Amino acid sequence: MLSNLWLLIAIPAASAAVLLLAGRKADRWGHWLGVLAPAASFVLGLIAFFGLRDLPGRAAEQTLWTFFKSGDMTIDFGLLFDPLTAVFVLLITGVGSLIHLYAVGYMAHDEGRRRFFGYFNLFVAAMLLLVLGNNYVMLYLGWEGVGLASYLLISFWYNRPSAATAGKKAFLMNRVGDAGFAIAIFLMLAQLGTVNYNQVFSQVGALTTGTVLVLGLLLLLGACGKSGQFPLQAWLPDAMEGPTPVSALIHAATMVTAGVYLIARSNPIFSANSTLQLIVVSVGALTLLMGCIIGAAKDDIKRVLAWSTVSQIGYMFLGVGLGGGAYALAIIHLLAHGFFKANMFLGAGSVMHGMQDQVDIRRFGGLAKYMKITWLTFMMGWLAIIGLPPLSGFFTKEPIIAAAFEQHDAWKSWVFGGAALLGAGLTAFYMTRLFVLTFHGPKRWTDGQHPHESPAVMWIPLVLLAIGSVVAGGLMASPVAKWLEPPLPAAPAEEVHGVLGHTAITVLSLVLTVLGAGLAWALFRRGTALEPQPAGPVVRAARANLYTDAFNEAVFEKPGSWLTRALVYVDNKGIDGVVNGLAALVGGGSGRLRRLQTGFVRSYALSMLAGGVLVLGALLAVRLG
Amino acid sequence: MTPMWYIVLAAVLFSIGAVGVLVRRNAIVLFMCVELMLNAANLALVTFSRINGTLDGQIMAFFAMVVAAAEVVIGLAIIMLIFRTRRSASVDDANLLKY
Amino acid sequence: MVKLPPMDYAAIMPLLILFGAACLGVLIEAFVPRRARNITQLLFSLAAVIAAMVFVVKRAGNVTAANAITAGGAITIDKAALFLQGSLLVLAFVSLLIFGERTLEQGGAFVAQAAVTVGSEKDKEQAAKSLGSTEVYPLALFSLAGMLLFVAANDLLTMFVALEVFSLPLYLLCALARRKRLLSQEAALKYFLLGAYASAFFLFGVALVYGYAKAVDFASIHTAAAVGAGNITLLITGLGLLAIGLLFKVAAAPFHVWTPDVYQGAPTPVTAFMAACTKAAAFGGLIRVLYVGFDGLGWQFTPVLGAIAALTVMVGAVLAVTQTDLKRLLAYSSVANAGYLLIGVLAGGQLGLQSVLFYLVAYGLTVIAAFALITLVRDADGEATHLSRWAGLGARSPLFAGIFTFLLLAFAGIPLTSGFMAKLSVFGAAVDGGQTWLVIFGVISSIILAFPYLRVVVMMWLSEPGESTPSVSLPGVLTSTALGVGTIATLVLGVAPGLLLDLADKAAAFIR
Amino acid sequence: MSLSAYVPIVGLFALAGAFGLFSVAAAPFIGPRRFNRAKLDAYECGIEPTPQPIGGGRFPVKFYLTAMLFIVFDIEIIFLYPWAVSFNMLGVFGFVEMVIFIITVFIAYTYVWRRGGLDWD
Repeated sequence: MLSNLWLLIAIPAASAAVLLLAGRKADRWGHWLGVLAPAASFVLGLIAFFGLRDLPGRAAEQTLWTFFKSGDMTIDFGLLFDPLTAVFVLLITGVGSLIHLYAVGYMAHDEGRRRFFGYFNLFVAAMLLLVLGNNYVMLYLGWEGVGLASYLLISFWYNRPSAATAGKKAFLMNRVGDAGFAIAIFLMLAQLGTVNYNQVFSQVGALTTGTVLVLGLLLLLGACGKSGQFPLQAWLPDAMEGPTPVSALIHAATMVTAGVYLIARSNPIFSANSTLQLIVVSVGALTLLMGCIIGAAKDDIKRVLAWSTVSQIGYMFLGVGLGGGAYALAIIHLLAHGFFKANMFLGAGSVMHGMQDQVDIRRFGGLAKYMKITWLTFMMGWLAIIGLPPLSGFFTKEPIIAAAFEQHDAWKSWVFGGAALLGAGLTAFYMTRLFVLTFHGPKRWTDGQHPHESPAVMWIPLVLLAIGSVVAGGLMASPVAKWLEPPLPAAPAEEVHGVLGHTAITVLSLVLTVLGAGLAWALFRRGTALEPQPAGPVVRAARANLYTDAFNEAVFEKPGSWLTRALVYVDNKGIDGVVNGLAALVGGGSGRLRRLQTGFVRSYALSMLAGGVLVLGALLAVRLG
Repeated sequence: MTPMWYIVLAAVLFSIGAVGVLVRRNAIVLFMCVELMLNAANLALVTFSRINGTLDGQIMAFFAMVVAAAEVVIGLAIIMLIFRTRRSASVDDANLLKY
Repeated sequence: MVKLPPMDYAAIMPLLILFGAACLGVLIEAFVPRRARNITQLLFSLAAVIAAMVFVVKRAGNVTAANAITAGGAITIDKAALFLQGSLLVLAFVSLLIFGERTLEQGGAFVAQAAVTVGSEKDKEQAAKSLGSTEVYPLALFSLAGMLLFVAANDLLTMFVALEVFSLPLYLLCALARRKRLLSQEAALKYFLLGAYASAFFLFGVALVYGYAKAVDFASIHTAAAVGAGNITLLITGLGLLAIGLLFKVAAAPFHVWTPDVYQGAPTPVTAFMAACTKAAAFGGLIRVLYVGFDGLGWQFTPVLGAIAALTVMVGAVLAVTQTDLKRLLAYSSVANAGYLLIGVLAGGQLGLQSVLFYLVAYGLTVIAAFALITLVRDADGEATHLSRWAGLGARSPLFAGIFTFLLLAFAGIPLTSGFMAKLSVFGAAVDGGQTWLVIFGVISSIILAFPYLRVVVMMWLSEPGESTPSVSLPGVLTSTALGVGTIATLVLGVAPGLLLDLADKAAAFIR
Repeated sequence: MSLSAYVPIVGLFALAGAFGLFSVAAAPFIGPRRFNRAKLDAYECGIEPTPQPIGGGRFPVKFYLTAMLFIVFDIEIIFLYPWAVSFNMLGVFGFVEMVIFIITVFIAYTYVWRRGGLDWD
């Protein structure tokens, strides 16, 4: 298998081609082909994975053909299968297959199901290309491919204007990041003459500090765009306009983690410059807090999950920014997150499926009784993300928090460790709020709702993912860390003693988690005040609710909502403002400039003559000067 | 009188033609200005031929004249086409394509 | 007694074939009965292009530094010239297919008698049922032959004559649209007046260079510039004037002003031909002048041309943003692409030349396919090119909307399309050649340019088709072939560009 | 004879020139300015560029056509004349080239003839 790596990509790509070109004839069986393709890739990926274990050097590299050759610069269409790639391939195809299976049920009533699976397989192929390439241009190919597929899938329901707008926003913000990445590639070509991973990494030492910094910042810009990190985070929550399986696969489990992959893959570049690492860590810490706080104030179930994704990826950025052994920690958290976040998104989809596409958590409540499987699986995801032992989040998030404390500078330990710790508490709060408002407390449904459990094709993937959410962290944490070095650097032998001991951190984070979860449980057990209650006969209950309300508002909601509002304001006005402002500038400039094209042939001649005089003048000036 | 003055004359004629294109409205006059520029170039070619002491420049002027004649024919055809449609030879009236 | 200068007939055979075929085409026009003319002319011109191609390929095998310059030193058939000639022939072949399309509209895209007054009774009759013009084939062949000569010219006089030979038929072709004749005539007038204006600058430049170098062949200019005797201002002014003429043809800002008007007004098949072939020919000539004749002045023209390239990419991209007509949008995109090509030209060296050669072919094929597709979207008044009319096309005709989306993605430089490889190679060469600042302009410009393309895509797929959404006509064999060739080439050159890049690499050498 | 006798004449010339310059230079400052469209236009002779009524007056294309044909066929002489002058030196190769040249001209001629370009009515 290791000599036929291209099959991994070719199978979903071929399936996508068939699905998109076959026409209506394929409507009847198309979705099953769509499920089979990633499953086949998963099996092949497993075979390759086991093959890799016994391979000396633990990396298989192959060149399919020379993509591009000019002068002494060669760019190959080459694939690389090493431990880092292997875990990504298994995550993409494994979780991907389950989500494909789920989508068979979720999209059953949609006319465009075949087209949907076509795009979905296209995404899997592009994502595999992204992680399998052996050089940055291949990575870029996959990078653009997943961007395209994600754009197509976000605006899949294109007759919703919000979906179309969200698709556009995602495309534009991603282009900003992509431009940074593209310039980084040109910089590599100019400075090193190669884009091959091994060759680039072996020559990093020869670059000046400034070059490494610029290169790293450009790569970071690309990573932030794709992974929804500050300051390019705004598109990700909007991207939830797409079908829920898309949110689960692309905007939770795989594509948005491509930024983490990029940084982890480029670890020799990032490790070479401490300023660069500090910037990555800052981005991660800032984003993770921002995600938590905004997530706490949202009422749309998918948006809460989206902000939580932003925040969790913030943890991963924190990890890759810390460097050393924390690279592996970030990847392990990424894997675990892939499981529990996909699980929760699919759970949210299942809830929406049963509640006639309602997404407002204020309109849920008490669903535990009606959707037992969804409730149980979602609970596993919830417990995993808040990091309750022995579920997987505990084993993967905890070490990152600990690593954030284990730094040489005390202030760094306090700032970044503190942010990570605070984030853990906030995560517990908003995730509990989401869980409680959805599944417990009084029913706050709109009229005519008859919640029901989803069909087996949907809950089977849920159950499998829930099992993953429970056990993945504990089982994977230490073997995967070993498995990943190299290519990722090993933890340094000498232990750095941070400002807090390891046990203290664990205890602190658990206490904060329980506090956050308990507070949320207490506040939202009886529903939420923002929703007018159905006029019930029990006045006492209503009163109690009012009491909760006042407490809620005075103690938490007011200050919280101010902060949130401020953040949302910065988010909308600041970042969007820059994007929109630039667009307006270009558009306005264009609108003015096009008036110069008057349609009069004589003014055209004037422009030519003026240009000619300038050219002559400049040529002579260069001559004389 | 050095031949260089002829070059100056050619440059002056060329500039008159180049500016003429900008200030005139009649398509045919515009076109005559372009022809003036071409002929200024011819004058320059012939003069340089004289200065350089080679005949190449004169031959080139021949070619330039033939090309100019071909251009005249094409140009007249197009201008007539427009004139018949619009009853106007003013280039400012042909102004549908813009922005 | 004057002897016949040595003539390498094998080398100039493609030129002879095309000029001969064009003359014969005129005779066909005179003697073959009207009904049979179109098919005769079409097959005859395609055959001529193929025959010329055969000789180009044959010649490519045994070209050396010794046998490149021929015809009394007027023509250089070196490898770069052969590559450009071959590319021009391929691009022209595909465009000629669109010229020949007759199923979309009876009598094709061209008017039979352009002289008939617009709006008269006779004109309406003609629009309804005439057989259309067949003079377009010999005109296109003359133009093509001129282009082949232009890229192989070894002196400035030959270049000037070739420039006119390929421009004059184009002026006429622009005026021949069957529909929207006022626009077409206006486009022809503007193109003609400005083109003649630009060529006058070129000729005066030739005169000044002749005055300095005492000859106009590139080798002598190179030597004279290297010696540096005499009044060098003459040489530099001459170069500047030559550059105006050439930059006009490549449509670089601020000499691009004609492009949007002419692209919009001209019959779409002609626009396709111009966008692909004129661009290739003009860049071929520009590179030859700069790097064969004036390479000694490189440090002087590089900053000036760099400024023009930066201006061009920005002007093209920014103005494309607010366009509402598809042909005009593609015209501005063509301006921006001229800028990217200029960046490649300035990169210089083997790499820069190779990247420009590759770019010309890749862009040409994509742009022909795009214009071929524009000919398909029609309503009662002919092509519906206003952007708003394309709203909801994805629902009407997913296949064609899909192809157009793909082509737009190629223009935007999305990976796995030829557009990406072309931009990558040009920008890579520029970085290698120390022109990083231009690459930054180029990347910014391509980001801006992605926006109007995206607008079209959004328009097609994400709006509901309205009452006024035109139908997409089913193309005949000819347009389908052109469209297919363009699209497949865009894909193939994006996935495996190696073949053509190797060829361009081998061809990237001029012989002085 | 002394040149000094001419000094007054030079002075007179200078005075005349100064007066002329002064008049021209002062006119824009002193004189009233009343512009109209015709005054602002560049002076042009030849065909009136402004639109004429459609169908107002006949427009004889035939003359233009004849003129164009004349230009095209007349310009050939530019190549024929030098060839004729140096016929002896150019020999057979010159002769063959001229024959080919004449043939191409005849192709154009045939086209014009067949398409009715030479018919007056």
